[in-house]
Amino acid sequence: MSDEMNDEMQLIVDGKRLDGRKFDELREVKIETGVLKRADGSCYLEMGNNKMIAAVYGPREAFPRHMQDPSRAIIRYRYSMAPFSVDERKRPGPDRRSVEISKVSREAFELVVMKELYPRSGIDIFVEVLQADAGTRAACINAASVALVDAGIAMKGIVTSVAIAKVNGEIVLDPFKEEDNYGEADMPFAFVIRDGEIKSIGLLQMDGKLSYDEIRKGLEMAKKGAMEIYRLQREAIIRKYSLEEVE
Amino acid sequence: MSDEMNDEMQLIVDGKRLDGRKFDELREVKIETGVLKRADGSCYLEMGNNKMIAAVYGPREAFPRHMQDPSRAIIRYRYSMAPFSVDERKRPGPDRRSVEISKVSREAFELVVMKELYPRSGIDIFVEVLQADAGTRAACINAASVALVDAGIAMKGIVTSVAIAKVNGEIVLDPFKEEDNYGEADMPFAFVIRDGEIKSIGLLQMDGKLSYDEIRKGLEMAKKGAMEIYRLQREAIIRKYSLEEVE
Amino acid sequence: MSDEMNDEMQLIVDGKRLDGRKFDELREVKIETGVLKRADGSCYLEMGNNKMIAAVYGPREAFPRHMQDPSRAIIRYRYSMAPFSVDERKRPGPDRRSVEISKVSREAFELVVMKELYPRSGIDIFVEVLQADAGTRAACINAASVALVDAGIAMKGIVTSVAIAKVNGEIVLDPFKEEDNYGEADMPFAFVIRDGEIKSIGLLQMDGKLSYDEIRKGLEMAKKGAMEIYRLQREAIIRKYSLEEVE
Amino acid sequence: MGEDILSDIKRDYVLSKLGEDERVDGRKLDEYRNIEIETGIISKAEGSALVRIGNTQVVVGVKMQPGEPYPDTPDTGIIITNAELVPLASPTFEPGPPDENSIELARVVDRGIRESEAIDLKKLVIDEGKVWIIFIDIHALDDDGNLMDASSLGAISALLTTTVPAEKFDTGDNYPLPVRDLPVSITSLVADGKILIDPSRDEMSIGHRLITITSDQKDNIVSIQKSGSYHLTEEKFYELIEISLTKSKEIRDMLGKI
Amino acid sequence: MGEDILSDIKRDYVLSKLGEDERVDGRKLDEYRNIEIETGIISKAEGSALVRIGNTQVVVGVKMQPGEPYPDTPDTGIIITNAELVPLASPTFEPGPPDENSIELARVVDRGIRESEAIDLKKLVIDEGKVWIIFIDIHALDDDGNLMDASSLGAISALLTTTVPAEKFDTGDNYPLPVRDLPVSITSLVADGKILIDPSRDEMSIGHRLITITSDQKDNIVSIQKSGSYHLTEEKFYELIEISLTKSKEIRDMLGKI
Amino acid sequence: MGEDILSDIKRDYVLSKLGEDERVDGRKLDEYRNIEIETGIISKAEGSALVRIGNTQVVVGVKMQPGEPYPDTPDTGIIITNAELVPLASPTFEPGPPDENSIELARVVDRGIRESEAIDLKKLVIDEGKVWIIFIDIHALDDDGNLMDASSLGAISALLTTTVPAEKFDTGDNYPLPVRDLPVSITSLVADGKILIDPSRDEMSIGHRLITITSDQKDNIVSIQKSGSYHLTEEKFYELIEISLTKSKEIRDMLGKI
Repeated sequence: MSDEMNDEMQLIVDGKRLDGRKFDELREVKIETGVLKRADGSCYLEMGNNKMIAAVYGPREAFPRHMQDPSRAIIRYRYSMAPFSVDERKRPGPDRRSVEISKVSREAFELVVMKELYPRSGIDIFVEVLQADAGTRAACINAASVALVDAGIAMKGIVTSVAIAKVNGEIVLDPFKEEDNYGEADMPFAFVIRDGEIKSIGLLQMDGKLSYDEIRKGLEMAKKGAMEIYRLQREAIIRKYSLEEVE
Repeated sequence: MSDEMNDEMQLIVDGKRLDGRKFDELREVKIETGVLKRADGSCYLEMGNNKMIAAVYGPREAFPRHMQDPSRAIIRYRYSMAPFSVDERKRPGPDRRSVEISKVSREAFELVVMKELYPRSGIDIFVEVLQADAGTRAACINAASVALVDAGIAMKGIVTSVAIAKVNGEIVLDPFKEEDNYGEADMPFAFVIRDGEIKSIGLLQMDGKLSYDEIRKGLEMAKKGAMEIYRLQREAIIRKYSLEEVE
Repeated sequence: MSDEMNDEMQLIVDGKRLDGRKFDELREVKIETGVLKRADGSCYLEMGNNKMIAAVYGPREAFPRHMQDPSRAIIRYRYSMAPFSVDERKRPGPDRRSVEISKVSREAFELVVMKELYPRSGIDIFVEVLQADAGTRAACINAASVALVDAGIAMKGIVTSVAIAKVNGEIVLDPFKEEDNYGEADMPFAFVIRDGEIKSIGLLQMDGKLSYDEIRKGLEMAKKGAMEIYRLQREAIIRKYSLEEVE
Repeated sequence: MGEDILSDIKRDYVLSKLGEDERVDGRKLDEYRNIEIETGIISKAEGSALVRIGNTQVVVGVKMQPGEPYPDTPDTGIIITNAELVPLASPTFEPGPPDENSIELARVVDRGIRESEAIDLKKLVIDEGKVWIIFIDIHALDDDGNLMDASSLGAISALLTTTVPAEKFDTGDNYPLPVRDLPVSITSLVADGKILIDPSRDEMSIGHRLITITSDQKDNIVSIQKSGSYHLTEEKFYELIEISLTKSKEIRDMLGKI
Repeated sequence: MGEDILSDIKRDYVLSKLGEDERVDGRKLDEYRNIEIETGIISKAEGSALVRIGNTQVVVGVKMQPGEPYPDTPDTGIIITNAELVPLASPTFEPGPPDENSIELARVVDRGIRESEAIDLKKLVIDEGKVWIIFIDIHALDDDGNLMDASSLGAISALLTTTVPAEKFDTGDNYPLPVRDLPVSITSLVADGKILIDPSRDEMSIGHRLITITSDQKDNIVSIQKSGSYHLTEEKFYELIEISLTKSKEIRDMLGKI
Repeated sequence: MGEDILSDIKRDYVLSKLGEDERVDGRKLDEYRNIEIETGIISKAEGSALVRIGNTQVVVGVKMQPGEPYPDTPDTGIIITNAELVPLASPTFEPGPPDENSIELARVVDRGIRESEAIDLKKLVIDEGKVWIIFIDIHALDDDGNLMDASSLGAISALLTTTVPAEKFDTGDNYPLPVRDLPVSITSLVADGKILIDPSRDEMSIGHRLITITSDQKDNIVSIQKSGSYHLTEEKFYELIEISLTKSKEIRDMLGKI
């Protein structure tokens, strides 16, 4: 995030974004549930050019033993980028950025997973970014939410995530790579959604420069965007269960 | 292994190899048993310019505890090259190659060690390459076999290893450095030998280019070579025990 | 330590050292006890341009469990340099030098801490070098001694440390950076002091070139210096307890 | 065991006081602890500061050296921010490589400096292919709560007193590092419908429910980090921004006097 | 515990079927599962492929960048093959640095590509002291058995669709990576005197008793790896080579259509 | 368990003999075990030596390669000393990165070589910005006590037989590495008011109470390392220096014959 090059980088042309979207328009989102056999739950998700797969294992015995909590499940969340997912090959293994993303994402899921139902156990959420195009932490969270449902983990709500950005002075929803690189601010949200309504903010980060009013505007836009994604998450889940003729 | 330079590299001259050997001739092998005091069993082995020492510790309590198997011994095998063993100084510590060699070598020894006699225990085989000149994995296995006998570990057979190579279109036994570097193929074998006879192949790898017929020819040559090495292994063991006036 | 540049580097001028000290004169030492809230004991110490903070935690449950000793406390000692403590930024984390210093320092403290009073427990001594100017291992030990007293750990004595050096052929006490870099020898001592008297040498290292006689002279000088530091350690402890109106 | 019971009692006490809008150390909900800043304490460093917030203590050192720019930004200097939660500072910190908490700490401090554009990285080019690298090393000494703000304050204070060591590297005369903004982080604990600014360690017993909001001198928000697993409502969020903007101005005044 | 009993039952079932020359999924002993190959799925990569063998799924991405050659081979490009058995793909994979299984996987795939001379490394020289480095990254997604063949197939498929990114690095026009051979790995499970080609995860319950034989389009064997602790007889070995040569031809035909 | 009892018995036995100024292997208190030195055993190394002190065995290999000098000492070569306590050598050594014992071993050996100025590092400059790096790699084979002296002896013996591989790196003709001093380490066990020179593993059962004193051929002490947690008195210290100076001369004579 840097606004050093704002003046030179024209990201809004004739009131439209470079990829033709309106300011409050999401990229195309594709969600498919149950794509992996070994995992207890899984989800493949595309969000624009982002491609990610989430897998959920658990509840299973937490290991090593001394990590077990006798009163609730331990949740692990691992955000990981494939070496080929970005322009410049990324060295395998976690870097500082992915450690931070994993931490704040895990904190969001700890709000909804009914951990006390699974004492001594571990619930592991692994998300692999196969292709990255800005907004990967949000897209991974959205995939992980669906994978958790697919795994049958009891939850008090669903987590849905989307970012807003400031680009050429305008607040826009769900920035793509160029907007992220040359925009003036980036603010990812994850919301806890229950009974079809946003109950709270579970994840919130920001970097760049935003005024108080821009933040308000951004949050409203993000809520709207999250509800759209929530509907797609729901559809993906229902689609799988109808295919399986469960309901 | 690469045959890019075959045309240029003359490795067979007048039907003889560069070091004067015949195609099916081993390098000189020297084996000495019980060369270390601390180890439960040990062996120093030379095979041409290769020099290696093997030590066996065990059966002893496996550590850490959670690694113990209540019904059998855990075998560890560590192939390791001294930093000064090769032309270009090797950084200390295991690299990917030595991890792979350790794995396939361990798998061979698991076939003969009577693990079920030593529940909860660990049998550790450590082999240090002091000087390397092609065929180190085979030479290490041969040394480790003798060290296991020296340690008094119950075994259903002995493991004996040798490689064959293709060099200037010819199949040769026990390639040395130049043949390994500029030859067309390398195929290390380890055989399980019981009652003086080869019972099975315990380790088998190959890289390069070999036809089906060349592989057959190579395997026959390797079996012959292995039997020769086996006799030397046996002699070394007997020599030590006669010196100790055990028999 | 290197005497390659002795001839060129004039470190003694008119019988005085570059910083104006006499040969057997310590740098200024400042000691303050109880400077940290979280630690069970702590000490801030300056010795010339050296600045260090020591913290003691314990006796507390040793972790991991299998490290516990049922009959006595386990002592850990961690000497650590802040990245900004030296001219060239130091990479964070322990290097070989600090591992060695931590080892020999720990061995000195194991002589005085009454470990058998604290079975199964751990006593952790952490010292951070905030600014380094030669003699950091000695200064850290001096700070750690005071922090141990501040933590109320039972001890059979106190450890007090100082180095001597050979500089332009002269034996000097408590060398500073230039004397350490360009001197001919460096010899750090840590003494065990009980009932106001030096009982033994607890830590001893040397590198450079010293004759037998120079070593004798250095040891005498070091003992004198250590007793001076010991008095300052004592004063710092008394000062704190009088402030606290304990006595 | 004993530890847990103590922690429960502490938690109950903090919460019961909080029920009456009081804090265990007598502060008002929006009252910051006393702040002390000492600069220039490490003469080996190009810039340094010791910050105390109540009993919390952090040293930040700035070192600079010439190096190669990143290939994709050849004409900008480099900031590398690193935090060491050394085991000296808390019974819960262990020796070893940085864990997620120290990584988060370093990254949030870094974003405050970077996004406020406090340092003009374009001015840190020495030559073609050669720029200044600024290492900001955060060294926690005593964690009595809110290491985050102490670290941010330490970082900008150290930068404010940094001298570019040009002479040492034969690139001209030394000069003060130009700092053109003063980002200030305000961390709050959000619990029980209340906002506790600058939470102390004791107050953290009611849960790691933090948010850090960093603003620049033009009242832009330059960085936000929600840290911890808790539900944040929209209303609280807006309230937090307002409080943070107000408080940061007071602290920025202190920085102006360095 | 429960896990073990289930595994015993599964093992007995696989073995009892095997006694009648049948496999639990209805396949014949020498029958491969259904193979699907999708290429070009990662536009950020220079080449990529998703390979499915039954339920086993692997993604392979190829990235290229200029770099220095190894000192002893100044006139040849470099292939670096890496495999990540990410914990997503199996309940038994743990996060962390590569273990012996992922190292073996990467090295066997690497040898297949390298020894078949599928890529002419001499053609990857850019300038004196500057060659192309090809990173082949194998990313396991779902391990339902035989990751080895899926990875090998993914690697050659990704290479077949790789564009050398010369423009990105200002070294001329982009061009397709020349691939001059099609190495194919065939992995079999050897147990109870039988050879089970392309073993599934369920079949692995009778033991890790594998052999991978890779051949080129001229029927040369270019790589063999016996993996697992079991006695291999000479007769079985020869039988395995014959089966592998036959099967690899069928699969190579699929590659020809990419 | 059994291990501990055995160790207690051994300890008591060593101590009871010591009470009568005797050692368990029949040596006198100031008697060194038999020393054997074989040089040139590793032809791949520029220099090498196998040293046996009784049953203790260490191999030291010296490798040399051109490299960049340290920025602060542009006109001096580099010595890097590394010790591997490989698990082959003792039941208590575990695979893994160097621990504090192997680090101490390497550093003490290094200081003996370095401080005696046995190698004139100024003579190891090849060109501006290019110097010889000497890698001294210590490889313990069998630890029957006093690895320290065996390693020091191995290092100087290997250096004495080192050929600078100038031809291999196209920097002129090969030549013997000039060695201008012969540092010798003497390690003693200090216990029960006695000094046991060259302690064996059995004797170590009475405690890790060691001191290593290294001297050069002009009777300068060049390195001292007290290792282990024990009280050292002044008198013993002086006695140790005297013994070490005497013993080192005998051993240095052996080195002269290499």
